[in-house]
Amino acid sequence: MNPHLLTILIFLPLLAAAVMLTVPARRQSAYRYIALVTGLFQLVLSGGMYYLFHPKGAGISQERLYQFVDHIPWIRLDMGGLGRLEIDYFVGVDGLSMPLLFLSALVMVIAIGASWNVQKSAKGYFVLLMTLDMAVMGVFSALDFFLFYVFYELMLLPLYFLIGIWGGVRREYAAIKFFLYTLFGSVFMLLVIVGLYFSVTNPDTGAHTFNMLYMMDPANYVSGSFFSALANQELFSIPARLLGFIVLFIAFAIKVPIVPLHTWLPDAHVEAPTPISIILAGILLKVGGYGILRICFSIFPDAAVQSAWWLGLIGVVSIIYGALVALTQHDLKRMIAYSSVSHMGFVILGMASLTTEGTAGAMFQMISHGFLSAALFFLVGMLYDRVHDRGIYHFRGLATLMPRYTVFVALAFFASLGLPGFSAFIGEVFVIIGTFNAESVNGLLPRWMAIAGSVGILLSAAYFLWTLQRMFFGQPYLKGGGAWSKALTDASPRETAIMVPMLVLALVLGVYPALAFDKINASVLALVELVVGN
Amino acid sequence: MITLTHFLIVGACLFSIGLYAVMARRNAIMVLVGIELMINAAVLNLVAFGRYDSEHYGGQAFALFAIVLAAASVAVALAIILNVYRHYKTINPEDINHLKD
Amino acid sequence: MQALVFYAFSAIAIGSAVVLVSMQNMARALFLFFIVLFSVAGLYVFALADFVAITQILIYVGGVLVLMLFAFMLSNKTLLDQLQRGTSHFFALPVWQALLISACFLAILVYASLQLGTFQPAWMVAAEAAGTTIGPADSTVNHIGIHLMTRYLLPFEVVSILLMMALVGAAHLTRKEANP
Amino acid sequence: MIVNVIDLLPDISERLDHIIHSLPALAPELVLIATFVASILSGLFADRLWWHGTFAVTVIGILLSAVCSSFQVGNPDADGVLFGMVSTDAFGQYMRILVAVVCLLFALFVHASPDFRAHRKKTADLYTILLAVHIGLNLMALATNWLMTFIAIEMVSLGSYLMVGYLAAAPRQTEAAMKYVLFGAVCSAVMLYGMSLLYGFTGTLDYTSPQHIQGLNGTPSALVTLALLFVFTGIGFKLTFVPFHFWTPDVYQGAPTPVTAFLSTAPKIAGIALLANILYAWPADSFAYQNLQLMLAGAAIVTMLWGNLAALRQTDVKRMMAYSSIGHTGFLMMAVLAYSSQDYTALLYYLAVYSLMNMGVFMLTGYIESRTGAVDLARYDGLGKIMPLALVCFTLIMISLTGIPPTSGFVAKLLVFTAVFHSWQATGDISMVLLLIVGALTTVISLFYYFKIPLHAFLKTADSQPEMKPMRYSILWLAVVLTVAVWVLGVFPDWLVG
Amino acid sequence: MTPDTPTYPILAAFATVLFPFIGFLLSALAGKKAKSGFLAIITIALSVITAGYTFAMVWGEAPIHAQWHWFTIGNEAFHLGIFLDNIAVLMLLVVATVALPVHIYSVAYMKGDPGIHRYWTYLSLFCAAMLGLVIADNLLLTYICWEIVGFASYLLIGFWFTKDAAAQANKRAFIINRIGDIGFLIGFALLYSGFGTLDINALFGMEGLFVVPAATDAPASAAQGGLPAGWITVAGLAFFLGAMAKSAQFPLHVWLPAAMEGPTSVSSLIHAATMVAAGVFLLARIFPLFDGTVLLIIAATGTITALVAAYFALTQFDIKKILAFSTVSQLGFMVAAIGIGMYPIALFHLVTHAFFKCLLFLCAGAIIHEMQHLSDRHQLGIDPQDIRQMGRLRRYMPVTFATMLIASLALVGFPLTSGYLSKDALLIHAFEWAAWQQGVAHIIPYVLTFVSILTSFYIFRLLAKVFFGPTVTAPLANGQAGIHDPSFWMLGPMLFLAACSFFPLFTLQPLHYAHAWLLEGIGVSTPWAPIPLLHVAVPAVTTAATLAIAALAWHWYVKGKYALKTDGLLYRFSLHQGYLDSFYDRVVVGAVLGLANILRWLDKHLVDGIVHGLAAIGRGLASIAGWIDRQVVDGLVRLVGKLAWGLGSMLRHTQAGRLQGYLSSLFLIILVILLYHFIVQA
Repeated sequence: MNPHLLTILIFLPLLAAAVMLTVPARRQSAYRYIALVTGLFQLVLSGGMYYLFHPKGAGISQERLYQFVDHIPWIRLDMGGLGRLEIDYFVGVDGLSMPLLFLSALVMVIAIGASWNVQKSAKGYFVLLMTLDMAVMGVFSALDFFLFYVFYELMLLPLYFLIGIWGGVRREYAAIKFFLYTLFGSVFMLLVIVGLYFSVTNPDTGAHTFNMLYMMDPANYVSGSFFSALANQELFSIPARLLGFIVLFIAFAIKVPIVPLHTWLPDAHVEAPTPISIILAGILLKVGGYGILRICFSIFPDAAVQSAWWLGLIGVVSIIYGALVALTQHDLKRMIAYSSVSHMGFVILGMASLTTEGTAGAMFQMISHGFLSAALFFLVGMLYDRVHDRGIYHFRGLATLMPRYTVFVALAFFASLGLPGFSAFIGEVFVIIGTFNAESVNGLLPRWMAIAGSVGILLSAAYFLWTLQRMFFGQPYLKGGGAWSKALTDASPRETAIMVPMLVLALVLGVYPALAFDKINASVLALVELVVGN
Repeated sequence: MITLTHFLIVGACLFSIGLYAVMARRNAIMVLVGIELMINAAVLNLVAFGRYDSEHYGGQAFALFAIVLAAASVAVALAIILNVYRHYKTINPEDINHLKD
Repeated sequence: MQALVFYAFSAIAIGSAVVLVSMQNMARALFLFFIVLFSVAGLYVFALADFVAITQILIYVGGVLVLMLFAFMLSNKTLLDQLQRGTSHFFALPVWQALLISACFLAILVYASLQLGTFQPAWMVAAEAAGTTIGPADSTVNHIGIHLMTRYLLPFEVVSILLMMALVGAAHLTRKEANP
Repeated sequence: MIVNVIDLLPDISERLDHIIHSLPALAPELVLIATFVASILSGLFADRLWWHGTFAVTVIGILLSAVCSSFQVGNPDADGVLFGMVSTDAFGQYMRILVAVVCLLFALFVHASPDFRAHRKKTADLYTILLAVHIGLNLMALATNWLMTFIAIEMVSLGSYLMVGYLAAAPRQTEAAMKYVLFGAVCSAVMLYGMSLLYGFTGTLDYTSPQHIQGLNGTPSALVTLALLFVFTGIGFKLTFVPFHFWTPDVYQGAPTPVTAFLSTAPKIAGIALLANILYAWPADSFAYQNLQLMLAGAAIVTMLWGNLAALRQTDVKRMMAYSSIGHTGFLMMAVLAYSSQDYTALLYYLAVYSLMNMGVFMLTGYIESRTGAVDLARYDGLGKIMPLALVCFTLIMISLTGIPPTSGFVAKLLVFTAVFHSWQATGDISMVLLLIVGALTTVISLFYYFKIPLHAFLKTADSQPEMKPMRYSILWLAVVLTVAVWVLGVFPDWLVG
Repeated sequence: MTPDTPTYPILAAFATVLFPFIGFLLSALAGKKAKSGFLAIITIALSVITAGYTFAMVWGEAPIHAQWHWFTIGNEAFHLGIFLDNIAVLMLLVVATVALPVHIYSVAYMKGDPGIHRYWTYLSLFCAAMLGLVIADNLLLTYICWEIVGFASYLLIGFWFTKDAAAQANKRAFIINRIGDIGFLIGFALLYSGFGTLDINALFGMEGLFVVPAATDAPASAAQGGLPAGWITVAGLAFFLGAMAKSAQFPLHVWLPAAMEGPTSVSSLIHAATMVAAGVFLLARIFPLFDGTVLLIIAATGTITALVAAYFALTQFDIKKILAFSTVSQLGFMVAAIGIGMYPIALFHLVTHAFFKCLLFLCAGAIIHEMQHLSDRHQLGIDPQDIRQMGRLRRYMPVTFATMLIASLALVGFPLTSGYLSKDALLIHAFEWAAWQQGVAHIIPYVLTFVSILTSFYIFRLLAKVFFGPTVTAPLANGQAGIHDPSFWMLGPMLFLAACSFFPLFTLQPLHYAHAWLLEGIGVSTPWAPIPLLHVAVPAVTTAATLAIAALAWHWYVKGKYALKTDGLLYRFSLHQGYLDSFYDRVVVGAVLGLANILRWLDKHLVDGIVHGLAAIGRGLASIAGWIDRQVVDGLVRLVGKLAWGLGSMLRHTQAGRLQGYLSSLFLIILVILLYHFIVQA
């Protein structure tokens, strides 16, 4: 009946890591093959789950509508007067998490492929990568807040080391900056978790609980408790529920990242090795968006509605700000990092609209950005591998030297700037449509936000095309001269094999978005109903 | 009439003088002397209060323990100070500051 | 008369203490410390704690002071030089902060003492009213002995261990290193 | 003048009965006293025959006393034992077990430490001192009487001074010992003065008695504050919270590493227990309680900030850990403030985990120092490649110290946050919120310096290969066990608390 | 698809789009092997056949609509569909018919280019998207094709990507088109939010939500729907913005002259005949949406564009630039026609224009081709597109001259040409409309008439200079040039298009447009009464003016009696295209980049500024310099980090290692607490 597929999916990498630990360090290549096999197995498994996933499984706040559920009691602590601490191992997927799980598996395979040439302590590298893999899978499937938090934090540790040990020149700075930012957000999230724990009881046992689904139902809140909607408690003269929402939002928004909290991202991206950039952009940023939908919106719907205008504003500012800053970058990777800020702004804007179109668009944008940004970072990595330089001004006329590479770059750029036929277009268009709709559907966002957001689409064309023109067109001219032109060989078969599936996926999803929308739809409807409906 | 206050004020004076010695004297042994003065002040307080406690003799008993403990700690402290002297050839706490931020 | 003697003891104790802490000469300072301890022991007697006073003299004068003198002798090779030097600057400038702080403490403690005199704690009033204060006629030694063996049995025993430990430890520290 | 004993003490037989009935409750201490004596004897005689003699006696004694304590966990004796000198309630009994564990780890650590092994005056006396300190710690955790408190604190303090100065092999060790002893003596003198004032206010030394609290309520509040502040100078010295922490970095840095490990754990356990005992001996509506709570909350906030901020600048690992332990003290105080008579789970868990982590950290520090001579962070550069196991364990413990899941450090923090939040909900005391926020904030700050270890060990590379001294791995294995424990207890915290 | 929907036209229309798409896919897969262009030509030829079939089946019949489920968002289903009405099938046919000759022409024209395989790939992609654009049944699909068309245009403009100018031009073209796309996007998003559908038929069809207002002032939102009137106007303007960019309306026209960096065959197909007309097509498609305000703006914009572009065309020396401005100007005519409510006439002009403008470009291409040969052979290093280098070409290239003359006459609207029909229809309706509208609206027809005179001038200037005038190029002058008419593969398409530029294709009555089958098929009733006088006066005046201008041009350029100063303000303004490029570069691009730079600077320094400020307060004046000196990067982390670090340093000072210092600090703190308590409590 329940073959624990999800649990296998989550903990398989841990098993792989354990196996790796037993392999002696001199057998360098064994690690990457183990990792690849694990990644492929996960991909197949998650693909199978994606296929088996029933589109009507809305999930969100009802356990019976989740699929592949594993629900086992985990920690039962008797805390005397504080009651019993109930923590479950509770995982399951719905339309919000299923596509992201598949995306994670895919991006992981790509990252493993991109790590093929890692020589420096390969054992440690792949063990950490596998740990990260496990944490990522866990985050997307955890339904117990405690469990979620554990996985959420567990992601940070491998990343810290992966950036810090295998990164670029200023890797230590970037690693600690990344870590501090995220920890800053998550520590305060912990306080909110504690508050929620005391506010919510399990209706069956009467004990306090970390179960997220119970937290979504206002009936489960203890009357008079801190986060109870009826109690109207305040702290520092801010309503408690709004405060909780803001804290959680900030925690996730750092991950997304939104504009005032984004400065870790360019540094982390620039310093991280290529596979980690891919994972960062492809998966980790999605954790932020996912968290906002799964946790902020679902647990604090009232506060979400209250602050939708501000979220929309943040989204718009992120879109435009990120795009404008991307325009001035001289480092290709940094430019792409800022473009991520801009693109993730659409996710925030779409969510803030709280319409089905906007939310589904935001989900779609996350998926699309997942592999497109992975592709972009992979492309930057290809260039960097060859000449160890990423300066936009240091290259000219690459199209003549590396035609196939140029085709990949051009496709990835155009896909990212929202050319129809590619997935990003669908995401962005429906975010814009949703934002326009918001005024007539729920009146949360004014229409000018949609107009301002669409300016971001324009700007993204500007910086991508500018880069394309600057680096790839014109007569070849390289900063490194002849040595570089020798080093700049066209895409190898391995690289082609990695790039093609991503671009094909972008194309397939762009042409037939129903592949994703069918799975997302029910959950988005349920979520919007949950948030706006009451 | 010698009231409680008299004792307390004498105790307060001794305590403050001890405090001064502790902070100001640049000699570890003199610091110890200052500490003893403070302990004496406390003991004086205890016996002064203890006059009213004929049931448990708490004050006087405490005073006795305090004196004994003071002696023990002086012994330990002096042993340590001697060790310091062996290494530093001084017992001025100001000069013994290798451990610092 | 009694009061006069009390004041005299107090004056000697405080005065010697003041001089003692301001003296550069260690040997003289320790001698003054001896005087302080004696005077305070006298004050204990005034507080009807004769056994404590005796203990004070025995332990402090007999034990602590001698220890200190030894330590001083062992540690200060330039003893003779310093013996020649008298008290120099009474208010040495670098220590004015210490002086200020102790003065403030003195003020606070004196204020507290006066407060305690004004608002005498209820239990003392009750004891005075019931007449259960210790009188000059009470045999404190007897009482203390019995209490040490009953009520204060645990501290008493523990202190014995403590002393043993201190002995072992101090002996260890000062012991010349054994031959390897 | 002959006085009949019966006249003086008409109820002497009841008193003797009481004493005899009280003794079983103190069985662990009695075992320790016996061991104490045995250790002196074995130090004098047995060690010549068998090198491990005193060590074996000590370990057996501590184990026995721990067994005695754990047998007693089931039957707490809330009423005072031995005329209200101590109270062996359930909380105190858990604390005794915890103290025993820490003492045991310390004994093992000392036994494995090459510094002590090389000590020419042997380590037998150290074990003797340890046993006495163990008794003192137990009594500190159980005491309900100012006299007992004072003696217990003095006992622990004196023992600690001796431990710090024990080796006296290097100038710094003696310096640390001197600073420690002088600072400690001053603090205990001040505490004594404070206790004398409290005695004067109330006429009793038993601070759990109603008379005591009545006396405090009847005294002008400024005086109560004065006396409490003085008393807490002594307790604060043991707990190392701000502003009584000044000695800590110097002493932790200077002391032999096993001793530092001991100082950063055992006295804190007992001190926290003492703090909790004192705080919750008084009713919540009394002035003394509120005043004390306010002071402690303020001190906790300042301590967390001070400890963590000051740690940022440190380059010496032990010194850094000293500040870290100051920061953790603040956290522990937060737990104490949120503690109420039944719910000490969070506090207990935090203490246990904290002790394990700190012990582990110092074992690793000691191990690394002994092998490479590295005490400064700069010399940790690139060590991760040379000593992977040690540094991986170090990193894992650092993660736990920071409070990142899935470690027990995280669960401990979570439990404390939970308790504080609950307390805030119950009382509406806004200082609890401040505590929560500062606690969270300092967690982020602490990341900065805790991660200096992996930063230096793994992220940086060394210019030159350090010289490696050969040594036995026993400390390392001990540390590995602790690391595993720290992580396993993080995933399954109910194994500890259940 | 409902059961009674005729299947074959739908299939045929679908096939029309599919063929070029298959061509695109196969070429893309074949890569460098697809040099011959065979695939592309075959597929487009098949398209022409199916398009013709579709046209035959649908023209004059009831519209056909078929759709298939695409995806669902929330409760809204989106469909992929084909909507065939007269407009769609007309456009389908025109696009396919123009595309085929250009394909054939390209075989010879692009021969030997190293990147020719890309050329065919892009061209097929363009054709597929363009054909898809015209038959799409909903705005989302239209938008998708609209963008892909722009993308293909981008690729083709930048076909010679190693040329910097080409790389610049395609970027500019795409970005300006993007501005329009945003307008389009906003427009249909607004419609969706108001009406919950994007289906063109449901919105603008016969029984659509928007009733055809027929150029009345009645706002279209009289139809049911959720959009307030103001937003309807905004939506209309947004769509118009889209059309402006694509159809190169002033001031967004600047990309089109720059786009001449692409191959000339591309210019003829994309930047003259089809893609640029897409804007006009879109406006016609969604015509019912526009209310009076929008229509007036459209009319005004179209008129201004027509005028300005013609004015710029007067002084250009680059043959392709002149034609490009001519295109812009003609597009302005079409847009103005939309603005006066006469979208059938706009479409009519679109169709006629498609043929003759395509032809003009092909001719220009032939000339450039030959000039390039000439330059190469004699190593002259001249710019092959500069008309100052040409002259007397009639001798060498008579057929080319003939076809170009025909196209030019069609452009100026000379009787017997197709251009005459459409332009007259346009001008006459403009006058009638102005009479009906009253007031300043009269400016529009007069300006348009004036522009048609200007048109005559610049095109005759071109002809005179190229084919007759004196030349500075020696080989041309002495008859030794050795250039000739192009080969049959180029001439054939040109002749075909020249045939299409005559009247019989549209009506058998050469002097009056009223019976053109095209207008009958998609005609609309006018709200005003026809003014019979105009139907005679306007053709007469314009024809007369054309003849006069022709004579003037002959006199000035062939005879060399040029009468105007070349350093006048107006002249220079025209020559430099109104300095618009510099304006965009300096002001618009400069502003965006400036803002971006400011933001980057903020990103780097603002938070630092906060750090510095706090630090100054916290640590006193003495250390400000030190703080500023230290180059901090960014971020709150830094702020917190710096503060923490600073505090840590402060705390460090307490830890100086001196025992008595510690004790003093300790007692000082205790004292402070005590004093506080004593003061508060006493």
